Amino acid sequence: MIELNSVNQKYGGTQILWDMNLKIEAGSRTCIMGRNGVGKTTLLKCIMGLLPVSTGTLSINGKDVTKASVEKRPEIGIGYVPQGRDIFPQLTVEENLKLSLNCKRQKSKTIPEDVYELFPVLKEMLQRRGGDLSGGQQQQLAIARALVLNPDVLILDEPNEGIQPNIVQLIRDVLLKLNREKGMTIVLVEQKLPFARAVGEKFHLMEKGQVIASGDMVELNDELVGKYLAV
Amino acid sequence: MTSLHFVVTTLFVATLYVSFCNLVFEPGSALHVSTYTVTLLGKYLCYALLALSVDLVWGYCGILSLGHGAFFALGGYAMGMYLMRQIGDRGVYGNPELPDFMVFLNWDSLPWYWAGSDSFIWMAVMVVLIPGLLAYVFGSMAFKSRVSGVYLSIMTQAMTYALLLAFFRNEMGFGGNNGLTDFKDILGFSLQSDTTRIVLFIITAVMLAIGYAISHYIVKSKMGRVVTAIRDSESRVRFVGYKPENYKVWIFVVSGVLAGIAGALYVPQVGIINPGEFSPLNSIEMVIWVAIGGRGTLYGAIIGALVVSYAKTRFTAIMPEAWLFALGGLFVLVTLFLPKGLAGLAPQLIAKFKRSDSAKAADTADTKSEVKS
Amino acid sequence: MLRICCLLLCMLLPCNSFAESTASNPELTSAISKLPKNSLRELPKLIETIEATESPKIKTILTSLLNGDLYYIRANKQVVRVVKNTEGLYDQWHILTDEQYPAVTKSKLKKIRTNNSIRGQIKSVLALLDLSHKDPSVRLEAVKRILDNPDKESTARLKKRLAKESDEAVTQTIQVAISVAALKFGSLEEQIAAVSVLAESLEPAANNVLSRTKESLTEKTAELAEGETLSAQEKTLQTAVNKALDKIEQKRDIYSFAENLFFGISLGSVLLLAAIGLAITFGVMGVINMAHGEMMMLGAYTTYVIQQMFPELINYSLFMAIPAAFLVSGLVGILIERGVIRYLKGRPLETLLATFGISLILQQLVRTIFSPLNRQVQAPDWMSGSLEINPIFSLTYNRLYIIIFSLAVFFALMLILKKTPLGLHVRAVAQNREMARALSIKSDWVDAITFGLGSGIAGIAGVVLSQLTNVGPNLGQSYIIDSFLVVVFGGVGNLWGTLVAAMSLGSMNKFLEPLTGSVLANIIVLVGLVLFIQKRPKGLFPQKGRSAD
Amino acid sequence: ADTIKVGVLHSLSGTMAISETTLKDTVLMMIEEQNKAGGLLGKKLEPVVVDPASNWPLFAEKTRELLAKEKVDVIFGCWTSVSRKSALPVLEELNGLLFYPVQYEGEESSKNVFYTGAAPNQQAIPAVDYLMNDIGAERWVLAGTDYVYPRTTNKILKAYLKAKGVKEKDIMVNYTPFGHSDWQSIVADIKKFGSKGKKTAVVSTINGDANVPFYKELGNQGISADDIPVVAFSVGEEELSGFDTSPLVGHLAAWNYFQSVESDENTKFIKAWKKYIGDKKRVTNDPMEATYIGFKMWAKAVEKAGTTEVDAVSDAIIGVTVPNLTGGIAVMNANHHLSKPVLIGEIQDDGQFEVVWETPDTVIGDAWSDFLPSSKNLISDWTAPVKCGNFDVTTAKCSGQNF
Amino acid sequence: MIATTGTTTPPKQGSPILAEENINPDTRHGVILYVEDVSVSFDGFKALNDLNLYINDGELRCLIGANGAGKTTLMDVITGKTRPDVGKVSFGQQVDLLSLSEAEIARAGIGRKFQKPTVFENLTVFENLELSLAGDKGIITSLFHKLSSEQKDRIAEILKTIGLTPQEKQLAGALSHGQKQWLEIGMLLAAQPRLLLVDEPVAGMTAQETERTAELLTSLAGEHSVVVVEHDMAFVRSIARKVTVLHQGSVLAEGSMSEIQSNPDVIQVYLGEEQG
Ligand SMILES: Nc1ncnc2c1ncn2[C@@H]1O[C@H](COP(=O)(O)OP(=O)(O)OP(=O)(O)O)[C@@H](O)[C@H]1O
Ligand SMILES: Nc1ncnc2c1ncn2[C@@H]1O[C@H](COP(=O)(O)OP(=O)(O)OP(=O)(O)O)[C@@H](O)[C@H]1O
Ligand SMILES: CC(C)C[C@H](N)C(=O)O
Ligand SMILES: [Mg+2]
Ligand SMILES: [Mg+2]
Repeated sequence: MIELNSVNQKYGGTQILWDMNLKIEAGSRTCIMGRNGVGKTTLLKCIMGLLPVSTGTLSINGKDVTKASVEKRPEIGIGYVPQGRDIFPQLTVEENLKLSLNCKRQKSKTIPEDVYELFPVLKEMLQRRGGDLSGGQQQQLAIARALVLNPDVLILDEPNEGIQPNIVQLIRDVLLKLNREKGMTIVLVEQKLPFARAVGEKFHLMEKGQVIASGDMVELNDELVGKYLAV
Repeated sequence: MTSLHFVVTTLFVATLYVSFCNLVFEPGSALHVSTYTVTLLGKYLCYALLALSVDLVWGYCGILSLGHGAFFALGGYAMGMYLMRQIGDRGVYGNPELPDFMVFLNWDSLPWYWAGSDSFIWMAVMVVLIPGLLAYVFGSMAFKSRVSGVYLSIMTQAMTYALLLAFFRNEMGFGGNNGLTDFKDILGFSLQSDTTRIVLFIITAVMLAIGYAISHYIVKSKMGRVVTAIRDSESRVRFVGYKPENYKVWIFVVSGVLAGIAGALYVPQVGIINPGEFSPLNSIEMVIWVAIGGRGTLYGAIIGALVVSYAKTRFTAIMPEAWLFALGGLFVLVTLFLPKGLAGLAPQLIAKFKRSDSAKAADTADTKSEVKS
Repeated sequence: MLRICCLLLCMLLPCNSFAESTASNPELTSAISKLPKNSLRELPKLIETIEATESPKIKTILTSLLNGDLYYIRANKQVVRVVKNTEGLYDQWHILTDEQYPAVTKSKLKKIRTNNSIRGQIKSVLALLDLSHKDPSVRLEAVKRILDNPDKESTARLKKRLAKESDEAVTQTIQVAISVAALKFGSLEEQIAAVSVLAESLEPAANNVLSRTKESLTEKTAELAEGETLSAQEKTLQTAVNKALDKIEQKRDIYSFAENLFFGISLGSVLLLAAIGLAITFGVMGVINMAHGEMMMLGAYTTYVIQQMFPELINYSLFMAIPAAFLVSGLVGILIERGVIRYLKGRPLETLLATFGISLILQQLVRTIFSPLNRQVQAPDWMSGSLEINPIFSLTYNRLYIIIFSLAVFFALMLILKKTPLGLHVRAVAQNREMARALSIKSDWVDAITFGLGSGIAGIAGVVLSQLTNVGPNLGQSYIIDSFLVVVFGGVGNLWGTLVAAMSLGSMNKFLEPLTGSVLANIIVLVGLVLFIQKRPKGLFPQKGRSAD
Repeated sequence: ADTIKVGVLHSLSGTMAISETTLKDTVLMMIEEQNKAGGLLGKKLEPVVVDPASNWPLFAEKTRELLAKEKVDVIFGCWTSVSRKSALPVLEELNGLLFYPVQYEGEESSKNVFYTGAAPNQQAIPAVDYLMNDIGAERWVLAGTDYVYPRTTNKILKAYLKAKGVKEKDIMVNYTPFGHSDWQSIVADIKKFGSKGKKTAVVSTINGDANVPFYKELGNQGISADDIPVVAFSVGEEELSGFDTSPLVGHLAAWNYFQSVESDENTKFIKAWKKYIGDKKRVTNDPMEATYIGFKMWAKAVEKAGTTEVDAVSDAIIGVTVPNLTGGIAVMNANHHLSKPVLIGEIQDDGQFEVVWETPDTVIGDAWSDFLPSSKNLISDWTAPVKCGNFDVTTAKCSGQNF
Repeated sequence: MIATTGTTTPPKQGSPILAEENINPDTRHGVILYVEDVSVSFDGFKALNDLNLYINDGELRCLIGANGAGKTTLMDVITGKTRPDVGKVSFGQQVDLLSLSEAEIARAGIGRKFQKPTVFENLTVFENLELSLAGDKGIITSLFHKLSSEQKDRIAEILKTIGLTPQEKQLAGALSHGQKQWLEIGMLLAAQPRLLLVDEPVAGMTAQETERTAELLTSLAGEHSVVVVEHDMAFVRSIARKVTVLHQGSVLAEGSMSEIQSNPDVIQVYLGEEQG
């Protein structure tokens, strides 16, 4: 589904991703983990095209999209939930959702009802400004917004940051449900082990801009955790 | 060598050179620097000081003032009033008290705000006080009520525009559209003599150096860092315990005073001050000097003012009908290709060698960090 | 009556045989022959002579003279009536015989000169003739002409006319005119009766004659010797006059308020038009577009070019100019966006610099192409003149249309931004470009279109400005400051705010102006604005919500 | 030098470019003609054009550049008074020579400047006379832009009107800012002021950009010239070419020259101008005539003096005569002002003026107005023995001279 | 110059460019923060509804509650960012916080870490800390300020604590999300406030980092009073002594962690299946 081949990325002078190789299979639930600042967000942004890849290739569904523009990616089926949510603060909740209808994948011209079924709060809040919502509500909105695109892959960057426990559970259930019922590929960046274990079936551990360990989630043992996730 | 040393030394050497060449070599000698050039340079240096004051508030504190011309003009008017009074009974109507324009508009006595205008000391105080006071009043009103961003910019513009209209009026007692002109001498020295010009030029250079040193000190001090922090996130600064409004007001006042001094030095050298100086377009031009030179570097502001003024002088003479194309083009090109202005040219060239393929990444990163400013 | 019929006939069918018979009026012929030699000082007498002949030709002669169509042939001093034909030559007719001569160039002819006072005289003469014109509006004009200064003779004619008059407005005005005359020359009873008629009239003439009566009565009182008083009748007259004046004064106050309001709103709509384009490029996109004024200038020049291209279609040219200006300015806007502004994403302040440069270039470009002189843009007929509500309150058509037009543009734009996806996308891109792109919104395209839209609307504003002010290279600069003020005063990013701001700035200005003069009014408004922003640091309609600060 | 350098100091950009560009072209045309005719003193003339960009201090700088750097022998230039005032100290310091071709408020006479435009007594006063005597105006609106020229002119006019017995309440004075564009209220006020049953006239010293919207508003509110005539001092053929004049027919302007005046010189001049500028529709105007006269006079004076040296030329030029374009003779008087005829013209629908009145003889420009208390005792006379621009006849003293 | 509308604030003299005295809370009753009957509404929406809360001197208090319950709003009220519609907030017994500006509140000794990390992006990490150091924040002092060697040591120490020593000279804008979190905690440490308000400190941190933060915060308690808002229950459990649960703008429950965890209301609106 998503494949990175020796991808390098730099911010001005400092290189963040080093010869990054990564393969994510269709229909899988993958969790990317690593300490602060190892480049997880950078990696996701490269996949989304929000940051240019310096060298190396990135292909999605077998197609090389290294040079494709950001706008193309939702159309080939990527939904993105960024770290910090990036809700449009001055738009209403409804307008935030409607924006996704612009994507050609989404045939329907109204917001699909099942989004509201997954996140009932949003229905009550349709007319409020996105920026006024509390953190958890914004997170739900961000996921819902990505779902309106009708994506094949859902990329989430630390979706639980600042979310109340029962919503975390809700998000977990939603992700599992989407994966189960729609076969949606889930790519998740997550720091919290319990959640990562509950959602991910595969894991990739990052360190200094490289994947240094991967495998099935069950293989993620204390030793690895101690080595790569501890401070 | 710090930029401070560099700027002060350059100024020192250049001033010395120019004065020496003007006074020592005969006109006609290849080394002679004409009085025309000296006056021109003097004017440029005034602009440079003005640009410096704009950079101080804009480059470091994020206050985009589109009304700095007001401070400049007020300083200029204060000096103009003094010079006007120096004319004494040598005016066309021979009135020892009243400036000519008052005589022929039938004023019978000086308005109260002209009181003391024949004293150099008093007017020198005014040069500092009036722009400073305006900056203080305007600044404390605006910053205390947290007017910021474009709202502030447009209000500064409204301020200078209102002053423009007011000074146009003959009733204001500042000579209306014709302004103050026909000056004869300053502190008893004829404004037309070369020596006076040289001295004025040197004083301007010295003031610029002092202005630079002050600004440099401010921005390098902790205050400078607070001010930069205010530019980044004013509200966050509050929660750290600083009062951004006070910092803003005072840096605005310092800047206003510097601009006023620039105006005061400008008037005797160009020989006229009139309401045109309040024109909003002038103030925009000042901002442009800073942007061209590179904002937030101080010396960039100086470079910008000098380059743009020189370009204007040259262009208007060599291509009087097309110079606006050249100037406009210059503005566009500098913005597009030198995001950090002329001052950023050297670092940019160096950086160019360092990065080859990841050029684009840097751009996006640059853009990101600049969104805030 | 017969004469009137003749006159009408003469006007309708200037047939030769008929004309010839009148040509043999010797007094007229000699008077006409004196025309080429006259000096302006003698002309009034000559006109009186012509009038006195009572010939049916008078009207044609005087109308031609009034309109400046009366010439004489240099060679033989023959007086002719001329019309410029399509080839630029002058068709000419003998003024008395109506015999047509071959068309000639202007240099062969010389105009018979008049001046303002002579034209005034002619108009008065014609007015009397027009009293029985078949068009009531012409009659009304004629009466009004007399109204200002009715003398015995004209009053007599008016009275005659009154008996036959069927049109209500004309009747009323005639009555007022007769009353004016009555108050001036009549007996005390007549005067008292006249006052009651005049009290109802808003004609300035009524007011004037009443005030003058009041003055003369006061003077009279003052002249009276100790112990003497005005006669009872005079006193009645005095109170009646005072009452009438009060009444008129009251009405005048109301109308002058209405007038100020109209002026305010119409100034407001000009400001609105100038500002809404900016409300988009600056308010929504955040580009400090210093070239906004030049976009208006381009619109105005487009109007000029259109009028040059279709000189015979002046009345329709505005309808062509509006879309054309929208396209021209819009395209230039897109060009600017694609060429410059898009490289300045996220550096809003730098856009100030670049667009300032662009504005200099555009100005100079126009100066080079069209010369630095102002260009002449004509007003179509339907935009000139005014809608007269009453003698002291009328609405000029051009302002009226402009108000309607600017509101129409405003609501159309509102609709686009609120009801089409474009509007949503524009706001999304402005708030978070990266995220918008991640939702497949083509931000580049949105930017270009939005900037084009804003610029296009500025172009439309330019079309309107071409009807009001100079079409020259500096057109834009005179509006740019106001435009920014309006947008900021209303609250950046809020279109309603722009509307309210424009209208209130306009009205404020116009209500202050009579009190302080326009210079001070301007200053006060600016200072008021600066103070207002202290109270509401984000304008009239600030953006709300957590994210706003 | 092997050429004679002629400086041209007119704004080619900024707000005044509208008016001044034409004068730059006029000077260039005159130079070209002179060169065709063999130049001066056997040398060719060489124009040096600079752009002071409607920026007043820049006028001073450019004057210095012309005099000190380019070493020009004479400068033709300036439009607004403030630009002249800005250049003046430099001219006096470096002893330059300026020909100033525009009507102005008077109250100035510099050794180094020759004023070839009208002083107030060559424009405003005759215009008022005309309105009063020929049109019978009794009520007066003095409308102007709020700055020195209109204020001074109106002051002079007010004093003059009062001297003629006009009452205070019959005079309305109104000032507007530069570039004023919304004239609705003011025109409505004028209309009201004029509906009081007495003949009313407007004397307009409105300047520059504000004129077009003013006249448009007059037209729209239906103020016709025979109701309330407007006489303007800064609206000429060129300004009229910028808008549709049909609603304005009959309004007036007072100048010393109109394109429509028929004379051989004028026909020749118009033809030459149209040819030079390559546009059949271009018009001529009063400041152009003033430039023309100034140039011719300077050329004559140079020939007479046999040098371009400033003092010699200044001495030689006094008394020089040049046929003006309206069939009369222009004389340079000892006060550095010209003798000029005053013409009142009515606007025609083709954008031209038709002369309806003219002074029987030329009028000598008066540097110091007789109607201002401050200057009624002053005279200017640059010939011996007075040799001074501001000579007080009561004290026999001369003030304000730098030399 | 300073808003001294409140009668409780001690009189101050001098202009703002001169040194200003710090305001000292009076904590004789053992309570450092009083929040009484506070209500805040936005466009009719009640974010805080008649809220009462008392924090003891030296206490470490956890504040939990659903997203949107009003926790951040409460901090906004305490730090002067938002003015309540009604209610009373005082620091110690006498300092009426509602009459002070944000800066004065900060100087009085209330420090805050924001939910969304906010640091000064165009200053280096070091400078961010320098600005946050406790001390006079007047203009003249800033103008002539020189870092003393103790202060330098202190900054170095903080840098070590927050693990950003290598990034000392880097612009704060270039830090990753988690690094900004740390930096903000560091800024809080540098300010040495009496009362720390910490909004979601461990969001985006790994489990081990979370642990370290927990240690850090517990070590601060005692000398400082700390109010922590967090959704990470593991973290809350590890530090909590007393927990307050907010719901729809008012206090739903208050007590020890175990009491809270077994409170059915809390489970329903907040904890969900997460227990024990
Ligand atoms: N705009 C930028 N310019 C320069 N460097 C940056 C920029 N943004 C991030 N970095 C650096 O890139 C590195 C990786 O950042 P990234 O945001 O990808 O980390 P992360 O793994 O997502 O961390 P976290 O868990 O804290 O979100 C960090 O060291 C950071 O300092
Ligand atoms: N400026 C504002 N305008 C409108 N509504 C607001 C504003 N600030 C907060 N709110 C509303 O107040 C409520 C409380 O918000 P608050 O941020 O305090 O919640 P919280 O408890 O901190 O939530 P979280 O745990 O998600 O951070 C939310 O519903 C929010 O929408
Ligand atoms: C009336 C204007 C055209 C010129 C005048 N000399 C001025 O002061 O500006
Ligand atoms: Mg991250
Ligand atoms: Mg919160």
